Amino acid sequence: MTETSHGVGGLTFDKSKKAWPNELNVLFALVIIVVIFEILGQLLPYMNDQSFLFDTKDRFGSIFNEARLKIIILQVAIIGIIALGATQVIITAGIDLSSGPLVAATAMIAMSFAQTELVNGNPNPKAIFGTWAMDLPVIAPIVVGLLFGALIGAINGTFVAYFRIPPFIATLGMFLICRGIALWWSSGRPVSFPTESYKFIGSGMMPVVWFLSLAAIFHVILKYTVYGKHTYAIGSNEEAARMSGINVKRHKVLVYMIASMLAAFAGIVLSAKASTAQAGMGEFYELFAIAMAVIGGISLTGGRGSIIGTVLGAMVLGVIRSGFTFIKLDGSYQLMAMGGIIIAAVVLDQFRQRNRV
Amino acid sequence: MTETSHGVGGLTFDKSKKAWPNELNVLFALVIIVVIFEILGQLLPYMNDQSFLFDTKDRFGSIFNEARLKIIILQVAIIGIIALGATQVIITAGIDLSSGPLVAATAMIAMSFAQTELVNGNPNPKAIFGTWAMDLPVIAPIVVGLLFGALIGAINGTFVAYFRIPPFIATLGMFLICRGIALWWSSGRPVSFPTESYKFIGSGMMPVVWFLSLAAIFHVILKYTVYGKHTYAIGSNEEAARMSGINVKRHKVLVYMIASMLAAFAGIVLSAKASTAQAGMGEFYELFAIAMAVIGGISLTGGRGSIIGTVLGAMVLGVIRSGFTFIKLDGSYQLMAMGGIIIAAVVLDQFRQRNRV
Amino acid sequence: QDIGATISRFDDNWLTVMRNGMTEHAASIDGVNLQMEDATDDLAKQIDQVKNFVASGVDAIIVNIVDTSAGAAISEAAGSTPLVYVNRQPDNVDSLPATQAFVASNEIESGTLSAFQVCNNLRAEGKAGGARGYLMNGQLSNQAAVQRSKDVHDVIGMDMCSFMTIIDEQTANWSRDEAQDLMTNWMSSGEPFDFVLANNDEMAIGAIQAMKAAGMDMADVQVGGVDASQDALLTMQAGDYDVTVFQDAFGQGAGSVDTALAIVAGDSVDQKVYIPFKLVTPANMDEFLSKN
Amino acid sequence: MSSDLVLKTEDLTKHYGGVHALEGANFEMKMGEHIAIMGDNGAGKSTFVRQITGVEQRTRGKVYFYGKEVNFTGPLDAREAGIETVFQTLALADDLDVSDNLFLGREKTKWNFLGPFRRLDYKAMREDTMAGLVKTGVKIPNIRNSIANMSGGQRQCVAIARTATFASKLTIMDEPTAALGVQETAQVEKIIATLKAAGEPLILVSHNMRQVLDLVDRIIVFRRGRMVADLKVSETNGEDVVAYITGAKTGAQFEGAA
Amino acid sequence: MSSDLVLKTEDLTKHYGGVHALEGANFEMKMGEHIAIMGDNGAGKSTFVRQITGVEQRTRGKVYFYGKEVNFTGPLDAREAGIETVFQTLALADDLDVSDNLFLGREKTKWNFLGPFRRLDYKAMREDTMAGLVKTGVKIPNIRNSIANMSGGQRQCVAIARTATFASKLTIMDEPTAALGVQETAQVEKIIATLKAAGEPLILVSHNMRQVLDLVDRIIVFRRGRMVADLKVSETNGEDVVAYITGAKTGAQFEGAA
Ligand SMILES: Nc1ncnc2c1ncn2[C@@H]1O[C@H](COP(=O)(O)OP(=O)(O)OP(=O)(O)O)[C@@H](O)[C@H]1O
Ligand SMILES: Nc1ncnc2c1ncn2[C@@H]1O[C@H](COP(=O)(O)OP(=O)(O)OP(=O)(O)O)[C@@H](O)[C@H]1O
Ligand SMILES: [Mg+2]
Ligand SMILES: [Mg+2]
Repeated sequence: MTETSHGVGGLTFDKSKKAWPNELNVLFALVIIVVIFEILGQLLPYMNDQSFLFDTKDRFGSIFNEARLKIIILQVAIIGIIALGATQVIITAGIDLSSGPLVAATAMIAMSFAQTELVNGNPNPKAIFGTWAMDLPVIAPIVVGLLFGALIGAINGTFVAYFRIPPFIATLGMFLICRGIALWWSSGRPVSFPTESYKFIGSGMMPVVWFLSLAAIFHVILKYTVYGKHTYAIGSNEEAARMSGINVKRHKVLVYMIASMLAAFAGIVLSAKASTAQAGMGEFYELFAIAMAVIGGISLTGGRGSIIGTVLGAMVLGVIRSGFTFIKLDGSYQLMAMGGIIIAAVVLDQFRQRNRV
Repeated sequence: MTETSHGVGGLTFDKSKKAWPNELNVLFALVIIVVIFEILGQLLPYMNDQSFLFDTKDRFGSIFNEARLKIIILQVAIIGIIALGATQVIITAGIDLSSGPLVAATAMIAMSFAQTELVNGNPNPKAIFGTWAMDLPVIAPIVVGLLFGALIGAINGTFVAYFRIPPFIATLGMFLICRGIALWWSSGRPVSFPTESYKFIGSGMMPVVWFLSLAAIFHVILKYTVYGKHTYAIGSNEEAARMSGINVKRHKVLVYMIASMLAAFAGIVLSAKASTAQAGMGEFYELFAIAMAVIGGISLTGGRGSIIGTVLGAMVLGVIRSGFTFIKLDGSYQLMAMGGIIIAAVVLDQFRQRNRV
Repeated sequence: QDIGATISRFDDNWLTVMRNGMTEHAASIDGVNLQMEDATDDLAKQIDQVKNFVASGVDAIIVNIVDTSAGAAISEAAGSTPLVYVNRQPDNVDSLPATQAFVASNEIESGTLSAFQVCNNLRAEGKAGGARGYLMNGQLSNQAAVQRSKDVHDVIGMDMCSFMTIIDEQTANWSRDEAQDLMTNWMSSGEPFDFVLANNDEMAIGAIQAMKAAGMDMADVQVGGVDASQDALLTMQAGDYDVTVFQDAFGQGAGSVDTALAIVAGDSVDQKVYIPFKLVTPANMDEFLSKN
Repeated sequence: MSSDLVLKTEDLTKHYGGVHALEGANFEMKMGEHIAIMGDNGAGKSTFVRQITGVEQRTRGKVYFYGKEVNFTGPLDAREAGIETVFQTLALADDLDVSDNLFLGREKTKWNFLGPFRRLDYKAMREDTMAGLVKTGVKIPNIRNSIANMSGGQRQCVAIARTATFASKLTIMDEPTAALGVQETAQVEKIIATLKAAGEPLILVSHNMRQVLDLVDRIIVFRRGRMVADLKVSETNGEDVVAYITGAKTGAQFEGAA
Repeated sequence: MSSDLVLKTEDLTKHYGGVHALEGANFEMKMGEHIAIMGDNGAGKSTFVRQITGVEQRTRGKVYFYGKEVNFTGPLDAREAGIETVFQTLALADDLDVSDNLFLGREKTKWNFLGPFRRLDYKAMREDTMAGLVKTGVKIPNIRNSIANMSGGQRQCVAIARTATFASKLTIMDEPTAALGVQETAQVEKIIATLKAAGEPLILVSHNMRQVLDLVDRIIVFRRGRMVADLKVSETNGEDVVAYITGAKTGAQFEGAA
């Protein structure tokens, strides 16, 4: 870079003092939390010097405890997919509460088109459609699920953009509607027994593959495309974006559609992973998706945030969960400790970036 | 008012065209919803021309169906108390997610100090403390509960104001912590059998009395005191408030404390009403409290909103719930319809106030 | 030995009793370390919890499954680590590997027992000519709730009880306080009714509180629920509550720990242990007063 | 209507609730003309600009642009019709950097077949940004800094550079030099003079008498929401204009207006 | 240190990351003096103001106020010490109305024993607001309208009225007349003249040469974050000052500064 590419003179500008990217703080918090668990593993008397991340017992023939590394990210991958959409919505200064119930509704609907004909050699006992919907190619449930997500997202977006309903209310309404749909579909009974090809979508580390590839795609889109730039502009100053000639309404609809399609996809992966779909799935997912984004440094007033931050935010939650199981913390304490650590992670972040009081 | 009290000349100002207060729109939405239920009562074949609000069957010797009027507001009174606090927090551009779990935690704690000595003539089987904590005067559990609320609120406020943690995260952390406390207290076992004087706090229409008196008090406080003015100023432009010499941090702590004390009080009333305290109480209360405020016309970006609006927002939710039971709507449809109506109520509101596109 | 347990939700009353049964029993055995996780009714979370246990290298896992149709996914997640299902019967019960077992009850019994007893009581009161009432559902997404409500409809579908009609059924989400409001809403329509059936005790108690607040005489209404919680039994003792159903929570919890330890030790165990429900009425309630 | 009019308004009126911010403005602007709008604070100047550019919907009245009646539903419409505006509020996105703001809404892109996901050409935009800023004479040490961190004058220069960078059929500037320093003001006045030379029409809202008398052909004065004077610069002077602004005088054709 | 100094800074410096917005400013102000600060956009004038008023924490340097070293942790401290400031960003709460903004942070109240819940005296505040606005000469048709709906000049006048209404030991105005009309500017200049007559010290940041030469005693020029000149108005003129601003000249005592 030449000097001129940075500015047009005036004050002294010391390029060596680069702004410290927000994401580094989150990474830093993540490392600290891991270290704390490692130390606890050594210190706590009943832990017998176990290691959190390393394969000290030689169970995997590797330096790392591979099972742990996998589960850390696997358990946040599905909510993480939702968080990718939440990130985009929040950057526009919106919020999407409907994603949790949308996961459930999509899971129910998609699963109904992913039914296998025979279960242990007997006819499928749960199919909610006739035999025509049995053993369909795996693309069918995916397409149906994503279309459903797109529809819900389009409705959310239309209410927010064209009817100017506060996103909190529009998506809270949709939250209830989607929960209702999930309960009404098959009258609250779970839908199970998908085809093998459908199961594959959520099997093993597939959720992680989906999460990370989608994260990479949306990272590029937000940073390097017009879509991304307009998303940030709208969240930064909607009126200015409008005055600058951005079609704010249409853009918002697009953002909400993408977010809902991501949530719908999360529903598909989730039901494939669990091999069943039930109406109660996805409870609180919307909150945790938002939490991932916020831990990752997003601002709920819009205009700021990044996919990398959100991925790191997801990792923080994943490490916390695994860590608690590791140190054998009892469930009711887990909640308290989780709450404390989430706050602490962000406190850490704040301390590192206070340049202006 | 004289002309000069309105302005210092310049343009023509037509005083007859008063700004239409936001709250009127909400009232309007409320009336429409009531009318719809009345009409449905006449139209739906299985309803046998029942009236939603009027005493057509002459059961109360009154023009209104008094039982219905009472339950409409009774069932939202407790969440309404929380919503009064949520309103104040949201006016400062904050959000408080911890109120639902705080209700549960406070209920458990307060109830432990409200135990009666004898149940059906036998010793109380659930008391978690010894006999010293039996048959205490009713002020004891109230004070303990409110102090607990004040503590949680002070922590929330400190994190938000002094550590500059986004309110969403600070209170989400507190959400988990309070849920944890509720589960940990008495190891998750319900605490029941309060004294008669404690029960009285939540008996009959008492919750409504609390709700409306607190609403009146906070209406006055927000409109006519320095506290209220600073609350609006901070939400409107925090930087400006700071530059104008408002002690923004201290004020925020106060706001969060008041909000949490209101939630704690809601927990006390709830446990008195149900004569039991359980760890699962108050689920989703925070969301519905926020929804009441938002239906009442508050803006989540701060600076705007009113207690009257929130009370009307609460009434909208109360009418919807009663209305659904009235027309015997099935559970899964109820959720969908509730979602639809919440959105519709706000759409109506928007249509009536679009003066500037 | 380290045992990891995942419970569908910590804030459920009955499951809490079961959970405490597990904890106390485990504490009474030397060298057993029990670690409890809350699945918060989230199936995916539960599967991940099982995997987390495996990653931590526990010796056995106890699962109170969120969704009985996800047995296959849970069983697979456990791999070769011994696993015991407790309280709820997974759908893959017939194809469990040798390292897995279950100690559970058959949910179909509970709602049926309660509703049938209410039916009998109504007949005894001479209301066989026609009785009307309300049904309170638990959380609509919960399998036990769906099953218990279905049981009620099945009972009413029988010739013997077909005199009963449900005026309306709605959810009160397992909660006492919501049940109070729902009952009050129902009563505000002014329709006379003879019975209230609820998917659990908490909702039944809430309904009773609302009816008493409205000045109704509890002798005129038959109220049936499920769980036989302590609060319920004391309400029954006070003469307000008519029918509930007992399921040995404490015993199931303790039993699951024993079974898990037996599998770890390589002992031969019964892979399926069914625990029956028992009907509780004022006549026999004293037996149960101190049990749950 | 004669088509040598760039802009014409008939009875253009805007009320905000009871506030009559703009009353019956009849305005005409010929090809190539530079017109200044002056008036007290709160006289309705910016309101007039907002009605023309579709930022708000007028209470009543008509607007003709190049002879055709127009009803812009938003600023996007106005821009597409060829009106470039520097708003008094500047309309900048605080979290974005200088070049993002300069090209907001008409980014330079590559791979356009990707629709909304087409790629931004950051390099080209940064280079053009430099060029645009040099024109306004402003100094900005680091154009990658977000606009929120810019000084008042720097912000204003970014908004001006944005307008000056794109060709238009009509340029509107609402107090463009209010926050500018001596040198920067001179530069912006040079930009305006260049527009004049190129025959591009311009509406300039300004409180700076010297500037107005130097730069434009005609001065329109607003008072209390009404047009009260329409003066040729060649036939007026500072005191005269001030007399109209303060209300000591009212233009002949506007008698009874205010 | 001699106590006839109102304000003194030593090596006052502020860096924003790599941007050196203010470098080693040594500033002195005597009792009753009116001082103007001039300089290009982005020269660091507002940054200087923000350091003095505690809005930001300085990178290094010292500030003395009436002879005592001060370390304001926020604008509240500065105000309590007696510094009244009109910031360039105005610092107004958009959703509140005019009189709320005027009295923001020091409301007139009744029943003060109620602490934070003491009652607002709306009536008294509205009356004083009227009086304050009249001083600035601005016209506002309805003072109960929220500030968001005010024109640029009206907003600025509210901010000025706020400062002018309260007595202070030092008044700082950062480009107070930038958005004001001819009449309103004259009024504000009158307010400043009144302060001068009363012996109250003032720092005026402005780009308006005529105004500065008319009103103040001394002119400080900033360039590229540094003080480059300290001129007595009686010994200088417009061209001279511009020469310092543009860098054609640098004050003797500041050689090598920029
Ligand atoms: N928070 C910040 N972060 C980074 N740079 C900043 C920040 N605040 C100000 N600056 C930079 O510091 C320099 C000085 O800004 P300042 O606001 O003091 O200028 P000024 O002299 O008041 O200009 P103007 O006349 O335009 O108001 C500018 O280049 C500006 O971009
Ligand atoms: N949205 C609104 N609601 C109510 N009143 C408004 C609104 N917008 C502007 N006004 C009022 O309309 C009048 C005209 O405002 P306008 O912004 O057009 O003034 P202006 O001539 O541009 O003044 P300035 O020179 O200060 O920029 C002002 O009195 C202002 O208070
Ligand atoms: Mg203007
Ligand atoms: Mg400045």
